[in-house]
Amino acid sequence: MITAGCDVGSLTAKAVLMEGDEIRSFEVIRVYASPEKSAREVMERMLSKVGMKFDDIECCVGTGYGRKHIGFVKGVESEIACHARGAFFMNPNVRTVIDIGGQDAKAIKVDQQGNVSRYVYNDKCASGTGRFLEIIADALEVPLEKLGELSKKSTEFYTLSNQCVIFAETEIISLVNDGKDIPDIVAALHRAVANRIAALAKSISVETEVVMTGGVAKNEGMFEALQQALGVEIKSVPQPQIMGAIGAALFARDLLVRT
Amino acid sequence: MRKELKEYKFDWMLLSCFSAASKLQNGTEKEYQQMLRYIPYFRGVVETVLSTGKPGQRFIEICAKYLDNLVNAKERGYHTAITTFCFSPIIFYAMDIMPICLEVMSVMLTFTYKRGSSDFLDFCNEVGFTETSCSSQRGSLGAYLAGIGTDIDMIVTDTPGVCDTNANAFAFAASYLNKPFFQLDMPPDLTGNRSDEYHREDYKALIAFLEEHTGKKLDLDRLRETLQEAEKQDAMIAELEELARLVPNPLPVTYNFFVYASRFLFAGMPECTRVLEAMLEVGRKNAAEGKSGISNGKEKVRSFFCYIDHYVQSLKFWQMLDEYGICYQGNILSRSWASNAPHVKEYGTYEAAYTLHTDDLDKLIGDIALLNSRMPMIKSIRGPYDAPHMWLQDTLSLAKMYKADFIVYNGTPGCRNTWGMVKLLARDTEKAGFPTYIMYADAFDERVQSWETTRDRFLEFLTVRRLI
Amino acid sequence: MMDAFLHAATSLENDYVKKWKSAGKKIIGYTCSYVPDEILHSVGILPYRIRGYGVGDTAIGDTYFGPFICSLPRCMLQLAGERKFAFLDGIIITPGCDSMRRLDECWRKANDDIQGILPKFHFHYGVPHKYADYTIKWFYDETVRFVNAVESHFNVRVDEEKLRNSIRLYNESRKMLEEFEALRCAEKPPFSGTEALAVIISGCAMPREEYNALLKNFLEESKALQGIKNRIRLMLVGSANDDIELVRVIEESGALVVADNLCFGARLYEDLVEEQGDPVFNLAKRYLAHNECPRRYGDYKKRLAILREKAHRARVDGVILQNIRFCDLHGAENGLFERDLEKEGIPCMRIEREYGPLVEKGRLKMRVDAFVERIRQKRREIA
Amino acid sequence: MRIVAGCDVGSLTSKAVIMSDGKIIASSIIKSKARPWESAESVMNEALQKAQISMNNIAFCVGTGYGREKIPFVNEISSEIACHAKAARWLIPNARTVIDIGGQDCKAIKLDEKGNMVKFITNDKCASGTGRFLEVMAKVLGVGVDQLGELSSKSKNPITCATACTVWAQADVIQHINDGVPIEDIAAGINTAMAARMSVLAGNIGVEREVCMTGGVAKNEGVVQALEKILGVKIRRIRNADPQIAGALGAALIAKEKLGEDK
Ligand SMILES: Nc1ncnc2c1ncn2[C@@H]1O[C@H](COP(=O)(O)OP(=O)(O)O)[C@@H](O)[C@H]1O
Ligand SMILES: Nc1ncnc2c1ncn2[C@@H]1O[C@H](COP(=O)(O)OP(=O)(O)O)[C@@H](O)[C@H]1O
Ligand code: SF4
Ligand code: SF4
Ligand code: SF4
Repeated sequence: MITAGCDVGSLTAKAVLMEGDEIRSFEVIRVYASPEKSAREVMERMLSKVGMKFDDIECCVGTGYGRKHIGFVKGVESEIACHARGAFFMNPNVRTVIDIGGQDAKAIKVDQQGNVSRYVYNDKCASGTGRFLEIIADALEVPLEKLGELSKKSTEFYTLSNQCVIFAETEIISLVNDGKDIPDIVAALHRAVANRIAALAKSISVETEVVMTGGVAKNEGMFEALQQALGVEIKSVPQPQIMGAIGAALFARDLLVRT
Repeated sequence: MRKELKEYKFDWMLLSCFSAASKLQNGTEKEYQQMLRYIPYFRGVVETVLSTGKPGQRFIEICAKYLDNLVNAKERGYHTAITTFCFSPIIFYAMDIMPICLEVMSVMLTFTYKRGSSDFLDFCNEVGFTETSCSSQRGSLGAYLAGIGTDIDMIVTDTPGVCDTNANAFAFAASYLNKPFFQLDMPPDLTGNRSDEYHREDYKALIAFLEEHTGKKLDLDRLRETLQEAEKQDAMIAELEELARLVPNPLPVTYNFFVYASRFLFAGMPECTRVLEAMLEVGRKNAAEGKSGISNGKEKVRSFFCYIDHYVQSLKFWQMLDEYGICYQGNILSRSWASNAPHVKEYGTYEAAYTLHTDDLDKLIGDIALLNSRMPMIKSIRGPYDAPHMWLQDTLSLAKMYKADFIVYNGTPGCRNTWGMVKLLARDTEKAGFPTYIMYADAFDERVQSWETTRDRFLEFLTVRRLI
Repeated sequence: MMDAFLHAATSLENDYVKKWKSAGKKIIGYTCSYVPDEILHSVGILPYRIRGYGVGDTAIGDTYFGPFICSLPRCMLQLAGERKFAFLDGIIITPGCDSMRRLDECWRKANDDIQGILPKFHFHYGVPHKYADYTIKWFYDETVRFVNAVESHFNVRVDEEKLRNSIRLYNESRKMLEEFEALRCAEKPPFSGTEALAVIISGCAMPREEYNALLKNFLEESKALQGIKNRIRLMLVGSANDDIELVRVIEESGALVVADNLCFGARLYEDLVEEQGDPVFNLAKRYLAHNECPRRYGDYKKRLAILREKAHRARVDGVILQNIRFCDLHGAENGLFERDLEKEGIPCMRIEREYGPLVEKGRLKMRVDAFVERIRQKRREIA
Repeated sequence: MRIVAGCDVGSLTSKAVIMSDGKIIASSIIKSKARPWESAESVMNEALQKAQISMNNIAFCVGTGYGREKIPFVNEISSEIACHAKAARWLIPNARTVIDIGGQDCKAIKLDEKGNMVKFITNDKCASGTGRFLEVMAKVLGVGVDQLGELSSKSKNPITCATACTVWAQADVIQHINDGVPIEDIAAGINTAMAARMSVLAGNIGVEREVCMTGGVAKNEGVVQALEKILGVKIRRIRNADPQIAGALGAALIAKEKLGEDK
């Protein structure tokens, strides 16, 4: 049984190909303005990695921000359900999934069967999302992928408390202006975001085991900071960014079995 | 504020729309279509409301009537008072004062204009009011602050002790417009002798204030008449609430709104009674046939709202509920706390309810004071949310009794009061087995969260939690 | 001496608190200035004003409060969650404003998750929003209920004579603070607004006897000082503030804060308590009457008159009207103050800020600078 | 006649203006660098080069902007608000209201007939009324900020833009794009939202004619026109200089005053 999941997010599009319980191929790309185009592109690249064609896929499910606009999928599922499903597939002991993507952060509680029992999104303010980290990385002129590494070198403790992404940018620039070290600033940034997300997760109470998914999980600095803020260990999963797409591929399997 | 808005009296504009809408049903189909073209945005609301038949028709009529009374209040010799939705208008009607209920006016604005009340919301900020305060008063208040509404004689509120942002809006208006102001203050406890006495004394002070500013004495016989009508209405509301317990619920999703809006506008007046009568007719008929009130006849899930509805965008929120077969089991603000209300009987919470003794003139003031202290919000939001008769207890008992499958919170970001404790409430209701959804939208201002996002997130909740 | 005040103003568990605790005595915290200190004082309990000072992040606060809530109570909850108030034996929450009143529930519920952060004694003090015979009666009954609760929980007895003594002691303090106020608005104030705030805050955080002694010395020493001159004289009005840093930032721009109308500020000590008659009743009357904050709806004119009078007495050049974001009470009233004071030719500047670490120093400074420039320009015009 | 200069170091852009004989002889705008002194040096050098003079030729220089305290070469500093007020009078002599929308904040300033600052207000907590908001949105739409104005002039049916927050508004805009809403309608919605926020500030101080707009966003006709519509007054267009350099221009004018060459 060959199924696929296609997750068109706000910043990246992800595709996963599964054969039975095995992940055969996956791909992550930056999104284009049109979700349809992002979806096609990521699928094609993912398929070409293993030399397969679109027709080889028996069923494909879409998820993510742009899911309503992907023409070729047989069904759609919400990101919440997909991230929970993907995480549960990777680690059946998971009870709390924290997904931080580009546009939003979510805390999801999963029961023993892998069903979602409660979830929350980040509050009205957008700080605490991947986008926030990107804007700041941009302002600091450091590559996004380096944030985690940089924060490890931090020696001094600052507090950032500006809620607003845009104003935080100003605040951070003024820290730079004051001659503060970039690693310390990055570490402070991670703590600020992590605290915000910890508050989110704790408001629905955190049960172990905890798994972090979404692109931001690739940032070790954030991973660490979140662990600190939650006060519990976070289990890592390989390729956290594609968890939603894995979930979607699993839903595709259900769909296939049902029909 | 845009210049063109200042050119007309805003309440007169509303009246034109509503009175046009109230005449629709009597014309031919062609006239109907013709008329709708004049009120392009309002159309969605009008069609939704009128599609419910006689109750909707009567509802629109009383809205028009209310606006007509308001616009012409001065000419007809009435005094005018700006007041809030959780203030029972009975006392005003008994004293020839036209109550101008800001929240209802704000809803009407969101119904009629594409931009809703946003210009007026912003105008409040221009004159120094905070943009973080609740949009439900701010919407129409802006028009009064701008001086484009009916002349105001006084400002009266009863939300101190319950909701700051609400009370503060009235206090601000009084200072800004330099008008007489009276506050009924609510002690943190609802029940008990101390609270009863406080409510009574405070209410007497209110009457003294109203007498002073109208130059008329309160006529107890007239008050009795109005209260007798209110008593009749309470009985009818109790019957409607009883009907809502049935599975499927025979009442259409819009009825809750009709009930409480009619009460806020015309409690104790025959206008309200007429709407209730029409609703009962439909409800009884549906119930007898075992029919659901949902348009396509299929009730899939039952929702209970622990706060308010979502008014922006032509009632699309209710259309969505109807479309997905989501039965609307009312909200915390739509319940009556008369002692004959079904939930009061069911749970025996008589001390938290009120009883009218219209045969005893001496008791009238005390009764109406108590009635007022049991108005929506005033009743269950004043103390800690988990105290007896407060938010949690009311939410859970109503959700249970009306067999709701899930609970929804919707408010406005200005609602410090509920936002301060809704996370705690949601934990408890979840624990009690009700999936609970917290909406981040603003009930009156689409600019806070677009309708598309509101809808998508709501439907996502229903799917993820496997409710539909 | 100033050091003692600065210390008390910039720490929660200060040396006085530590000393008090190590003597095995009790401390009760409260959130709002409607609580009669004297009652606690008379039974040997230290009344302590709960603050939000020194918070880093507000993850705990945000867990329970919703997103649209004033940061002051959120910071308080944060500190409670971090066990920074572990020295409190009791707390009193008043429905000062909606954000603050929800601290009651949020603190209790946080205690389910972070055990032991809620003192055993907690009391909800129902303060009316207006002043009338029947509201004083309510407040009196509430105060009696409070007395009973303290008596039974701490196994003490509120003795009438002792209570009278406490009232006298606090009145003494109030009289000294009046003197202090006079010095502060003098032509050449002997201390800065930053220091003044430290003095005032200290009063909420140390035993009254020690406070009075410190204050006495302070006043004497101050009288001998040269005094600060040639500064733009400002009055600070609006939301509660217990952060002396805020005043410091304002004063860095060549201004001097010579008057205030703040909850942690001059409002605390105005009006004496009557010493004749039923002490509990007198306390109820004074506390309900004195505190002119916008939660008393409909009394705007009275408050405007107070501001006007203060502005003249202290010869202020301008007024900074600040409010914490989501504080509608002060925010809206500031709008009215601005309208009415500007009409009388008193320059005003409104700002909205966040309570907590002063991260927006740059933005704040830019505006104070511009405000000071505006006033200087006006002065040049006149000259 | 001595040469004066103004240097405005903002957190996003830095500007310099050099004046002589009451005329602008050179100006320059650069993206701010990590350190304010670097930005200042660099923008000043660029302007000096254009004017073909050196720092020694400058008799007095005033600094402003967020980084004003860290500019090494200035003789004095001044707040941006005062600078914008000063510049506005130079640009539009009868200006009584100045609306300045820059990258991270916006201000409304009221002047008396002599050009003294009577009142001012700046936006506070939320960034959704700033130039940065427009930049973020333009990026989402895949157009330049300088195209927003023109685009919106073509709109027939502007969207209602959720304005509570820049980042959330962005999410909304993406959704509209996905739903196939024409981008001119989105652009118009964005500009109108921006104007609506600004009009509240302006309303706060009370708008009096002439109204002049400074800051980078003044170059966005869409916002300017929407603002005119909401406020119901004409906004005088600045033709004699780039509105974006107003802060630095004001600083230079203050420098001139300091030299005593004015008044
Ligand atoms: N290699 C990386 N290192 C650190 N952070 C990353 C990396 N790749 C992506 N991110 C973070 O992940 C976010 C995107 O997350 P993703 O889950 O792909 O979002 P969405 O599903 O909304 O498109 C980015 O905003 C960025 O903060
Ligand atoms: N050519 C242009 N057309 C339209 N808008 C522009 C243009 N150039 C800049 N802007 C707007 O101006 C803003 C920057 O304004 P600016 O006054 O330079 O800000 P600051 O002084 O705060 O750095 C940008 O965010 C952008 O929205
Ligand atoms: S403060 Fe900033 S991040 Fe927060 S809501 Fe506003 S624009 Fe968004
Ligand atoms: S300002 Fe008023 S309500 Fe707030 S803490 Fe002070 S006294 Fe209490
Ligand atoms: S600052 Fe305002 S909102 Fe905050 S606690 Fe005080 S009165 Fe309440």
